Amino acid sequence: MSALIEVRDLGKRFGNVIALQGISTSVRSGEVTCVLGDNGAGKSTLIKILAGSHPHGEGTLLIDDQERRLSSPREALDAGIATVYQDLAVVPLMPVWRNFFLGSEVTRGRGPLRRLDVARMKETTRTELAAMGIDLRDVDQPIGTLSGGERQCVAIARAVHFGARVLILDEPTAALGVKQSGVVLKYIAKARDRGLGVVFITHNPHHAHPVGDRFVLLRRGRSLGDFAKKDLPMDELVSMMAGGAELESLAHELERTMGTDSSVVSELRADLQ
Amino acid sequence: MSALIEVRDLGKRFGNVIALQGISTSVRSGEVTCVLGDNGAGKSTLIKILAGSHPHGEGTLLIDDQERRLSSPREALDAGIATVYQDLAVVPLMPVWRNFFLGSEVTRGRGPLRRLDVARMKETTRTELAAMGIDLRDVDQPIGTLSGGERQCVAIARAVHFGARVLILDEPTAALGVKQSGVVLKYIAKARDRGLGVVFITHNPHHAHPVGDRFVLLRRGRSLGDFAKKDLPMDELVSMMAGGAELESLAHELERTMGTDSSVVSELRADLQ
Amino acid sequence: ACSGTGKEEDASGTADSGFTYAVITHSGPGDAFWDRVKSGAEKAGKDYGATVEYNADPDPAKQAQLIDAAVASKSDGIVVSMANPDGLEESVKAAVAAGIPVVTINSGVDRSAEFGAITHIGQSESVAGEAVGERLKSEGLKKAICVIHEAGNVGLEERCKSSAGAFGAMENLQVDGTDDAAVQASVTSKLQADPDVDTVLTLGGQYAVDAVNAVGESGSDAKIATFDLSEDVVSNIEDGKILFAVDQQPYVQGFLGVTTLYLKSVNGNDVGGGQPINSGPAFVTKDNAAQVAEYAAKGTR
Amino acid sequence: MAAAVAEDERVSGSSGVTKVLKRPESGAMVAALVIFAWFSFTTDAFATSGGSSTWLLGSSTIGIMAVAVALLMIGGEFDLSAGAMTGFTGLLVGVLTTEYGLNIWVAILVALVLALAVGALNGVLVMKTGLPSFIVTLGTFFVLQGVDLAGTKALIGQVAIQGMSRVPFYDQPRVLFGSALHWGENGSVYASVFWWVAVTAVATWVLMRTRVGNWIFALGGAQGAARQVGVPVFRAKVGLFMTTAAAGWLVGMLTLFRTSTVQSNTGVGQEFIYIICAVVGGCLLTGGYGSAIGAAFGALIYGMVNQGIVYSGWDSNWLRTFLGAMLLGAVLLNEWVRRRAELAR
Amino acid sequence: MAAAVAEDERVSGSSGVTKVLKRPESGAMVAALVIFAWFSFTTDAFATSGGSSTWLLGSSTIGIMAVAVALLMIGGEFDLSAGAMTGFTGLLVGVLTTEYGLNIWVAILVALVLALAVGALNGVLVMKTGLPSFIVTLGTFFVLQGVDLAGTKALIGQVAIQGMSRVPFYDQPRVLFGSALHWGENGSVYASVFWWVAVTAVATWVLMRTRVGNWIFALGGAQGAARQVGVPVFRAKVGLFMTTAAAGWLVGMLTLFRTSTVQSNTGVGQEFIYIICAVVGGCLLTGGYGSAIGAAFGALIYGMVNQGIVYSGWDSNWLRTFLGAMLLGAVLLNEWVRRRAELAR
Ligand SMILES: Nc1ncnc2c1ncn2[C@@H]1O[C@H](COP(=O)(O)OP(=O)(O)OP(=O)(O)O)[C@@H](O)[C@H]1O
Ligand SMILES: Nc1ncnc2c1ncn2[C@@H]1O[C@H](COP(=O)(O)OP(=O)(O)OP(=O)(O)O)[C@@H](O)[C@H]1O
Ligand SMILES: [Mg+2]
Ligand SMILES: [Mg+2]
Repeated sequence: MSALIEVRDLGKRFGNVIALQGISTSVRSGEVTCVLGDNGAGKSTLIKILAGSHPHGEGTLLIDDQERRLSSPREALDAGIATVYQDLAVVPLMPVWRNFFLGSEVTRGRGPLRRLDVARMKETTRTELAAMGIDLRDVDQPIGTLSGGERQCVAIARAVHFGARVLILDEPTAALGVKQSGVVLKYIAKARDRGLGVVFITHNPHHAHPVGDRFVLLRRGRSLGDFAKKDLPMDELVSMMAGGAELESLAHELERTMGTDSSVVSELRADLQ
Repeated sequence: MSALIEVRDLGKRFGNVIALQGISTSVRSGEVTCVLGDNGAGKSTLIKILAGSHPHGEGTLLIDDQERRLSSPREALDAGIATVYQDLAVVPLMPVWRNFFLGSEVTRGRGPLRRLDVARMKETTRTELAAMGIDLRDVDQPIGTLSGGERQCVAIARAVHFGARVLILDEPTAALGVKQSGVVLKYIAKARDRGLGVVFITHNPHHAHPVGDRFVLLRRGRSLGDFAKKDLPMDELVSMMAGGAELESLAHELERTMGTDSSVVSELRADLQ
Repeated sequence: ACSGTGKEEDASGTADSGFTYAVITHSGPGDAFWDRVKSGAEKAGKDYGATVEYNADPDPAKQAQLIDAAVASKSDGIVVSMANPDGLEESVKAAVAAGIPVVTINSGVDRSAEFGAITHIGQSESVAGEAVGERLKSEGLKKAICVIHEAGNVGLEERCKSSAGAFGAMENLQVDGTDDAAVQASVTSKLQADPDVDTVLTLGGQYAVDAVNAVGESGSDAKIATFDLSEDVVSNIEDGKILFAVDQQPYVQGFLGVTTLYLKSVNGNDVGGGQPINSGPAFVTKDNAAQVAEYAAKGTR
Repeated sequence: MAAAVAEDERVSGSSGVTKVLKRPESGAMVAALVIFAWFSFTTDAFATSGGSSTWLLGSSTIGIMAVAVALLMIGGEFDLSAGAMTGFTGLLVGVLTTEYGLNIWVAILVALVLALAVGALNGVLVMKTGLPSFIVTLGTFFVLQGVDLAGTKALIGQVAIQGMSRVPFYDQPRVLFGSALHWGENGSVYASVFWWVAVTAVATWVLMRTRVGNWIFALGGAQGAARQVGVPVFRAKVGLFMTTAAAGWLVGMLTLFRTSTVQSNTGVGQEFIYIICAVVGGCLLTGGYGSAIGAAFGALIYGMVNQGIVYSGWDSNWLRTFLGAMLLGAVLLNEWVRRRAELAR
Repeated sequence: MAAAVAEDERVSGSSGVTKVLKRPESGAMVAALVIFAWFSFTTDAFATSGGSSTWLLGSSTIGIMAVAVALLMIGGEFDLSAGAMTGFTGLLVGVLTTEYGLNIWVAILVALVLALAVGALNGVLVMKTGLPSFIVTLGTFFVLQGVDLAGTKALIGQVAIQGMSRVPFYDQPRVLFGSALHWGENGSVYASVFWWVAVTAVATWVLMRTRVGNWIFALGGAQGAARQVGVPVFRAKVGLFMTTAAAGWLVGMLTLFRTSTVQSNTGVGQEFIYIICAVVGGCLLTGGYGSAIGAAFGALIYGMVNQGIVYSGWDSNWLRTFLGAMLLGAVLLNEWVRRRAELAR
């Protein structure tokens, strides 16, 4: 089966800052591609290119085997790519339900009487959020007054609701509690089962490994490789993410401060094995 | 030893939204108080009251056994309370080093010739960030162009650098990679050892348990209790955070989608035992 | 009503006659010429024990609204300056139809009778402009600039246009009248750029003083003439730095306007007998400057 | 977790009244009422049929522009050329008909097309160059102002249109733009008042009930985010600038056909009045928040104060001072009402 | 991880030149140069000693205000009363000395104190009410405008100060505010030019090298964040408004003592010119970004264009059109330079 999205030797620079260089990977239907890497490695930049938010610099971007250069998120959305941005892309002063449907509003009536179907949009927003375990007091409150995690859930619910063929999630679980994180992982699994291609960014190998099918590792803007799940067991993934040796020394240090029985340390140790 | 900060029956409402109600806890020198809870439980709101960013509604707030009502973050800072906000409190267009020292600038010279000690501030910024494992290309670049995690690290490094007696951290590790998270946990342990009182908010029980001394659990704006570490083993903490029964059913569901061998599921299961 | 803010020596005035007159002009805020019209009208009101309500707006649509407002509040008479008669036609006719006596002043002489006004007092800017143009020509001057301190003001444009008509080679110079530094700089620039210019005509006393500074600075020996008076203009005329000033006697226009209405109210008189009444123009030169200096200092000439 | 059907325990009761008072326009409404009451009691003529005609008329043209400018402002942009545009279109029709004998309807259409073109130019320049609209439209404002003055003078030799009423078919568009309904003793409701109401109604409908309205709020609130979720930012912004230009054209026609004249400086300096009215009506200067009704009420406040001062017979030298004090009072009241509503239980 | 001492591989080389070009004012500098070159070549008198005196003079008073307004704008606020303030202080000194015979130095001091008080009032109102400064200072602007006109009229019976030069000791402050250095054929550099340079230098120092400067950037960039890290937001903002008022006083004195007269509408309408100059000089309207030098260059551009058009002998009816086109050109060039610099390797 051919790839929904494929990138070859992709690069991007901001002024004299080289944010990405020589990245190659692909997103396939029914697969979850995890993008992993340190802070500032360039994950969000890669995602923004796929989502049409930044045009890419060098390299080629293929969508459905056609060479493309996305110049606006609208183009990406029209190609069936829905994205949850790390900075969430919400309009703080607007009510939750308007944010949820922004750019994809539901209308009824025709011609000059074509108008927003407010009741239906509110209802959908409420139920989609409730399904994620968020029961909002009022979908009419400005989204800027929601807590960080609540906002995150709105963004995820929106992308899942409108995601057609590819779903891109940039650190969706970062601000979330254990329960909500579980729900998001479930969503990812469901989307994959429905045949969507999913791109999932996270710092948490425990979140990445169970749902991921392939893993792209970035470091300082370069790719360390594109691995299939079978080639990359959990422990190897963890050590690659944290950079082996450094992690070892960190565990040492923490051991001194916290004692060997500390679970951070034992967790780290376990990961290193 | 008396508490650095003590709150009794604290409450806060925004218009007709009741964000907090009847919260009591304390922050002691050399102790880490963890605040845990679901998304939207009111953790950030509590923290903002302690940091002087919101005045509190009902209840009393004692700092050094004196009843206080903080009306500005300056007052909190002057009382030795440094905070890392979840939304980071940085000025996007300003260079990294100016953000780092904002409000506590280092100057040299006297009288009308008193001026910023730019070289020293830049140097300090660079070294403090390098100590967290962030090597910036250029401390002169606007902080708005940093990655989410890099920005988070700047905010943490700043609070640690200026923290005098109390250090408050609102989900500092959310956007961080494994390595940087470890560094932050180390910082927290170090600060505690130096005799600071630390308030630490996180969704990750694996981060909270090893460093925490007491645990405040919030749910829907109310306190579920204030526990000492010895009264709250890890597994109980996890199940309280996620709400026992719900977690159980989630594990079930995930098991169906991902198979029993999935590590998310086994992790959940382990936590539930 | 708190009219009569000008300095009045006789605070007593006459007993209140109970009349209210509206004076509505096309002045912009703070215009020195119209300030004297206002002073004249208010003095007349005080003398006759009548209330004078002065309002102004350079936009004909808004000026028309002010007339409508005077009709709605049942004024005993309206004094109006018609810089743009077309714009006021409807409102003035409505006022006349409502039985309110109307007197036109300053501009709009040729439409005054048609709209049903009792009479017209003063002459249009064009009469004064022509007189200035001819006088400059007779002084043997060759090339002039006319300094317009408010872009698109109908009255100012009219002054320049008719001066140019009578004079010949006259060019408009648009300046920013709210910034004296800019006025002075622009006039200096113009004089430097075109050394043939031997005459500067300004349209307000204030700008004549700026022009005096500019001429001094540019090293040109251009002559300066101006519309309207002020204390500083008079002293500059006495010093020979300004050739002459044309005085349309705005105070007279305001005073006579109200007087005409008052006579109509108390005695049914139609002053002027259907003919316009002239209020000027008078030229103030070195010869007669001393006589007007005192009044200019009081702000009544 | 089951959706909470019952009242959420974390929300204390909130009545319907506070909900209304929370709307952006609520403060302006209250302020308008207070000002109306004040002038009605202190002056004789203000609340009569004749008196109210004058301030309704004065408010109407400003109100139409204020509503359009409010839409633009909610969308995060300014248009400083809006005032000069009213003069430009009026002059254009005047020159084309009185000087060149063009059919009056054709002239009106030409003016509309040119206005839309200028609006589109504004929008395209803003979007393509990334310059703030404040600067771009200021440029257009200056250019238009010069064209109004020099162009008119060059073509007809004077700075005001004269003899408009002798143009053939003058009466036809006059019915649409310049006529009045008479009522009461000497009251007249001009066509512009009806246009004002219509424009406000349509703008409110668009803003609250259509997709485009949703986009406008998003554009002003967070343009980047709007772009990321696929709002056609470019088209929407250009459309907003064109709407403002069209409103300028409408007001130009209303002025021309009521007074039968336009001057080369008509509308200059008004651009800020429109912005003021929008802000008094509850729009945020930074965009993303506001309402069309609010802007209409802002214009009503401005119009009432302006005429009310005249009816009060206060010395016109102090006009600006009174105006400033009253506007400040109105926005303070406005803010106070909204805060109260937000803190209300 | 060791700090990277060697060149970071993720940064491609960047020269010193692009670093300079990245500054907010770079574009305005280039635009000023281009405009200077243009008028120098196309007109005879522009670059002569006499010619340059005039445009320096015209730029200087606007420049002083533009720099102060730029500081305020970087701090995230507007001051629309800045223009009227220049007239207010000038009139005050004129009235106090010519009419009430107050000692001229005392009068100057009284004017400064009153100006600062108005500035403080602006600041306190903005901070206490939470209203946008655009609206609050617009209110003060209207109030001042009325006071300028009606107050002057009531006190001295006319609308402009007369006979200032006969006031005792008039020559003393005149040396400070109104004198000129002569050079070249007929060039004169006025005191206001020196003041302009001094104000720009001090403002730049404050902005770039002091704590307060750091706060100003933060206030405009993210007031909430600034407050959270302990910046004294209230004091800093009020201080900024007082600075602008003080600049207004300075320009009032410069005008009064050079032309020996002030009129009641002096400065009205100038407030936007200041904002324009600041924006042309690279300040963001939304605050948080800009420079004092940039604003000074913005004023220089405005002054040069204004006078250059006169030197070119173009029909001055088109003045506004030329001005608009040139300003637009200048900001476009400005933007282009800055973008180039940002994309430069
Ligand atoms: N607009 C920009 N201008 C300049 N540099 C930028 C810009 N956007 C991103 N960068 C730089 O590119 C690098 C990659 O950023 P990116 O946001 O992609 O990192 P990330 O992998 O998502 O990190 P995190 O895990 O912390 O979110 C960062 O070092 C950042 O400083
Ligand atoms: N300014 C405000 N106006 C109205 N409601 C608010 C405001 N700030 C917070 N809230 C509400 O208060 C509740 C608590 O918010 P808070 O940010 O404290 O949650 P939190 O525990 O920090 O959640 P998270 O883990 O997602 O960050 C939320 O439901 C939010 O909607
Ligand atoms: Mg990222
Ligand atoms: Mg939070």
